[in-house]
Amino acid sequence: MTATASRGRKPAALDAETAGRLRGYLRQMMLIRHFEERAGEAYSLGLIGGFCHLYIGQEAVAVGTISALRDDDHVISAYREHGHAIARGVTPRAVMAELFGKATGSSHGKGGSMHIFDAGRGFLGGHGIVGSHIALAAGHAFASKYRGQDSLTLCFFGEAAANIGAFHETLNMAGLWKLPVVFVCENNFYGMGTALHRAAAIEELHQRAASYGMPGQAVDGQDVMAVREAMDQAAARARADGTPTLLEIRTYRYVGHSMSDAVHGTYRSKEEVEEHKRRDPIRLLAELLRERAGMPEAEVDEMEQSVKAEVQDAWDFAESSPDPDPSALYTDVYAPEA
Amino acid sequence: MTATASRGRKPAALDAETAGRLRGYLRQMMLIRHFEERAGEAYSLGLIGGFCHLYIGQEAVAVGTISALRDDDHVISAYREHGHAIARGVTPRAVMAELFGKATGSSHGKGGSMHIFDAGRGFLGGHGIVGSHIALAAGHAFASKYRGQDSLTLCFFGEAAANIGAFHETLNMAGLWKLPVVFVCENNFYGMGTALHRAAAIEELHQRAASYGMPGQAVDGQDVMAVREAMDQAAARARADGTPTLLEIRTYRYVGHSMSDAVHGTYRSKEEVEEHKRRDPIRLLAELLRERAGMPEAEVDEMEQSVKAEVQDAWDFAESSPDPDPSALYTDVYAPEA
Amino acid sequence: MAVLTYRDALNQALREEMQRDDRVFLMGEEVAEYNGAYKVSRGLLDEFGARRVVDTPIAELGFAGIGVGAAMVGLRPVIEMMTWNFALLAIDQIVNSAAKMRYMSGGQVGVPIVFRGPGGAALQLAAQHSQAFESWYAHIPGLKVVAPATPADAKGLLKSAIRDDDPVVFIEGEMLYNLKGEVPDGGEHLVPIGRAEVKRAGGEVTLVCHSKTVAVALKAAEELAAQGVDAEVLDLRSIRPLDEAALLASVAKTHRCVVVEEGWAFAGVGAQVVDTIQREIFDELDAPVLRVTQADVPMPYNKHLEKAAKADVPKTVAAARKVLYLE
Amino acid sequence: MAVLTYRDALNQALREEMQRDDRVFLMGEEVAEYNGAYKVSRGLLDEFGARRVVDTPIAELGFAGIGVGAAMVGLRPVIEMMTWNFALLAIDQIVNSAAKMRYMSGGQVGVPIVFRGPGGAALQLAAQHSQAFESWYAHIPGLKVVAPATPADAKGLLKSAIRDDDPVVFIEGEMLYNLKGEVPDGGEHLVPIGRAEVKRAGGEVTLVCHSKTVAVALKAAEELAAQGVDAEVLDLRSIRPLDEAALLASVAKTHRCVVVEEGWAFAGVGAQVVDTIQREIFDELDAPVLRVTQADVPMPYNKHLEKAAKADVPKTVAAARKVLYLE
Ligand SMILES: Cc1ncc(C[n+]2csc(CCOP(=O)(O)OP(=O)(O)O)c2C)c(N)n1
Ligand SMILES: Cc1ncc(C[n+]2csc(CCOP(=O)(O)OP(=O)(O)O)c2C)c(N)n1
Ligand SMILES: [Mg+2]
Ligand SMILES: [Mg+2]
Repeated sequence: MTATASRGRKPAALDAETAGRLRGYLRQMMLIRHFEERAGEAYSLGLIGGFCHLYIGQEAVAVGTISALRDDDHVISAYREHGHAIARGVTPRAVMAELFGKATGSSHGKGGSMHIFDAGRGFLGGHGIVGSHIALAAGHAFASKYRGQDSLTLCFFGEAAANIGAFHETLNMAGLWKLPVVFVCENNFYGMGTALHRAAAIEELHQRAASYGMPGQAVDGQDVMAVREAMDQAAARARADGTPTLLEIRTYRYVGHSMSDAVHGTYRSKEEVEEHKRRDPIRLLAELLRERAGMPEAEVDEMEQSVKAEVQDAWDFAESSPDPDPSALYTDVYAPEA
Repeated sequence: MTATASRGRKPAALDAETAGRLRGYLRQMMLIRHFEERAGEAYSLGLIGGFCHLYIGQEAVAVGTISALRDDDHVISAYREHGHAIARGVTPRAVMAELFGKATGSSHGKGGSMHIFDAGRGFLGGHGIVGSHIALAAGHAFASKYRGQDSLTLCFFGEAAANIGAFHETLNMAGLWKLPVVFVCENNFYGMGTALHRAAAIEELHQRAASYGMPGQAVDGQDVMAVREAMDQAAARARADGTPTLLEIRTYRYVGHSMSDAVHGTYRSKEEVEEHKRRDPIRLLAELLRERAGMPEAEVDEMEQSVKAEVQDAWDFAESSPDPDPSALYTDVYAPEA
Repeated sequence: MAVLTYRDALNQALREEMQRDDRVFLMGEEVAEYNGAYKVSRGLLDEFGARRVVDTPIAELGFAGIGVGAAMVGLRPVIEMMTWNFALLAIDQIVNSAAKMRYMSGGQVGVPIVFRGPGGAALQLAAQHSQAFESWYAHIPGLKVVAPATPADAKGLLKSAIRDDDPVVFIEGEMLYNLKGEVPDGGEHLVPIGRAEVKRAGGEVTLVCHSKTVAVALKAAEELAAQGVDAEVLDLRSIRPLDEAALLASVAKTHRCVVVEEGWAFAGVGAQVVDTIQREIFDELDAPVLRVTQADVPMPYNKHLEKAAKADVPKTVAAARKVLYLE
Repeated sequence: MAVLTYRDALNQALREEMQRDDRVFLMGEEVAEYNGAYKVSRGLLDEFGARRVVDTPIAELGFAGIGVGAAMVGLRPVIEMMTWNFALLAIDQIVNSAAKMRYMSGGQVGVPIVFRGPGGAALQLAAQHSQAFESWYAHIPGLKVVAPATPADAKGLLKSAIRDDDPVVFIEGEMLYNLKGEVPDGGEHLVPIGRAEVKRAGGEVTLVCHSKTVAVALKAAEELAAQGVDAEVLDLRSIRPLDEAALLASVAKTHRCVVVEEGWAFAGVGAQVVDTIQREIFDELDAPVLRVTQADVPMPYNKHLEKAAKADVPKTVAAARKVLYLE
């Protein structure tokens, strides 16, 4: 199960449905990319505070997996989750306003960048302790199964999280009890400044699935179709009988770990980053659509204008939104008295 | 690496050195067995309090592994550690006195059954939180390597501990850094009342070694020679370049989990226990010595008398020893002022 | 009213709430086939099946997190910690996930979960198995913390905890499981969280206690009565929220107070009790508030040392006499 | 005396102690090649190599345990927690292993280890990344807990902690790393653990503080001075052992006290300070001791809410005026 699913496809013309779908992915990926670029800008202007972890370079992972979900599924992520939230349909307005700490933000300004929640869309955070939300994901899946539903939970985490206890304990129980989770290990090869090979005793992390009696697979995370294909198979298994899957999706972040971390120069070279950018998931998909669905260049430009407008609208909305009322300090600690 | 090392041996006569060594093992195993039987008796008489976890049935694991050690190696265990301590040379007097809570006990009466320590013999506990001491073991091994020594650490834990985070985090670091630990997972097929297959997503626990880039092996734990052989190989790897090993040594406890747990009837049947007793490690070794070294029956009887006397002496010593002075309550919290 | 053990009172609470609400389930080590390490869940597997009574591997962090995750989407998990000593491994999920979720999601995601199990010292279990952590959990906004002393309170508080929409840390007394007491009949015996109870009325000194030290305080009050001192025994029952009104009312009446608790002294529950009293009714106090706690050492195994380490009746009587300036 | 930042003072302490004693090593996430998430370990990999400056995977429980294990056999590990929030995952090793080892081994096995890293809130890091846990660790016998406020104390206490034969929880102020101050020269600048320091002498009210709240208290004392009130600022520096003598001496002089701390109120460090004062010098107190703490809520992200949640100068001044019955 180690072969990436993208190999050996021939450059035949895409059918209309597929081409349409892929156009949708392209726009989403462009939206996420542009959103993150502007978030970075807002951070430098002091409009966003705290920690802010951008998703630039990894867009195909969020879009390729989340596009396979149903409304009744759940999504949960770590602190690098803006892209996952947007792919799940949380509005750029709600996400940007949260980053700005505003009352109109998805968590009403109390969560910030690391704690985006949208319960209505089944988007359950935004968590800041590495690995801990992996167990929460299994809990959501436990609840699906408990209720006799065939919904699943999609759980994103970084490759560095595969070395922490919560990963192991959770995957064991998920495998043992067949909990319908798709564990997506986004392997961007670094956890902060630590390269994968300096943190994990084996580099083929998907092989750890064998310890937990579940399928594991390495996937090319810059190829949105490959991601979607692997996700479809994993989702089918999860819905069929709860079988969880560990997908190790290989990708790369083009930016620093957080806003205070340099893009390159400390733990990775400029050349390495440039090398990875050559397989930019957005460009790859745009080229594919051009070659195999005859998408005109102008359409990409249009998409670009449209996502820019959408993000500008989110920015304006966030900027003009009010701060939470001072009384909000004391609410939401406990449920309101009945 | 899953084949147990005991297969395919022919019943040829043992050389004198081997026979002598095995006689030593036999006596040690008988000593541990008898010690534990008397500890159980003392517990029923109220001479021992708290939790008390006996090692009866598993003796070949302790003796087969610990016999391979050098004085400068370290041994660490969980709460079922009387046998490990005795095999390591902690005197039955010191262990029994500790169980009796006496000032002459190995931990001066402050530790009890779960916390036997004998720093002089490199026996570093006796720990009560499942899995946590696995990390301590890696720390001892880290220190060996730090100091440029080729000593190793032998770490005992139950199969149920292989599902907890500390196991995973530690084995990953041990594999990554090549820390000279022999991880001995004593698979007695139950963690309290929970059967292995109800707790672990895979039953071949030694396979988990693959996730950590280290060798793993299943071993017949009722065959002391097989245990010793696997241990020798693991020790050689550890001393050569620090390579850790995960040995899953399959054994069985003939008694309940602790003194309040019935031998059978709740989670395992009488038949199952009886079935396992047919491969009693002490009887197997005595038979082997009879068949292949011509050991006379009388010698076994003599050994039995001698271990009985030794344990009776330990009992008498423990019983007649004083309680710690009341002032001991306040010592050993911090190092004495310099 | 039936006479039940503390254990059976807890068992009844679990059973009734599971009958009442299918969203309630019990998860933990040995809770199902073994009927619980301390037999609190006896018979529940038979009655409710493996869907709702779930044995786990030894993985406190993981199954605590699974409980929190299930609660986030509307189930009402009861997570058994075999003892609270082991919950240190799960404390990240209790403090960083359960306690924070509602707040950091801006009120969107609540965590109606109960973490329960025995706390404090039993007999000769030594340093790693004899710890009382209620002050730790009570330090954390977002959590509620209760620690019942009687079968009636055990049942009534557990039912309230299960029905509560927020995470509740429910600390049982490891030495109390066999304690017998009257328990009001019927499925609606609810003891509200956040309400202390005067377990014995008196006028000259207030003995503040909870969980296992309630029996210590009652016994001390008897001895004090024999010495002519009329002590009131106030059982906090809930540590967070603390029933400040009941506490202050009692001390405003007696003007003297001793706090008796199982845990260590430094920043323990009693320290907060002292802080509250002196802040709110400084002028009512006729003597400093004194505290009886575990000796400031890890718990020793030897039974005499262990006894000397624990809060007990003689120490409580002595402290009460001291705040009354009787010695 | 050189002027150093708090960060560089810590760095010097590490460097000097590593030069002095080969048994000392530093381990944690990003401590080596990255020079530390907060750059406290800058240059140490270059100077001491990968044997003694060790980057770990994200595995707090595991590497804390490896540290404890190494200390048990005579090394002197310094384990960096990237922040104390993540140490909740390792707390079992700190509390159940490090703090208990000497006692439960009957004095045979000590654990000379330092766990260090930033604690408390920085700016807008929200609920999971803004917690002050000193009261938790100080609750535990077997641990020592220190929290320096100045570069000089940071250096002197870290050196003492590394030389100490027992486990020390060393909590740095995440907002203090850039703070500059004079630091005595030379490798033997040691600040003893367990000794508080009067950071400003005064006669009318004692402001008790530690770590980040020392600056708050000093600022408040200035404002109070402008209002004609002469405040003394007592920096605890060590939380466990607590310098009761210094505390009582100051309050016995001023007769009034306010405790200012970053953490939550319930059973916080201040509660223990209050307990100590009222128990020992009840009759010296002219007013109840008041406390300024974080609001009893998880930390919000929004900057205005966050500011309102924190202990600050106006709240401290107001509390001081209140114990002086000025309002
Ligand atoms: C338990 C814990 N330890 C440390 C941290 C600090 N930290 C935040 S992100 C991070 C790196 C995680 O890397 P990875 O899992 O690969 O995810 P990525 O950032 O690459 O998306 C670290 C060490 C934390 N948040 N939680
Ligand atoms: C973290 C933790 N959880 C639970 C317990 C309670 N407990 C003690 S022993 C045990 C079973 C361990 O089984 P295993 O590891 O197979 O070892 P065995 O007892 O069979 O030797 C449990 C659950 C504990 N001591 N620590
Ligand atoms: Mg990564
Ligand atoms: Mg077992």
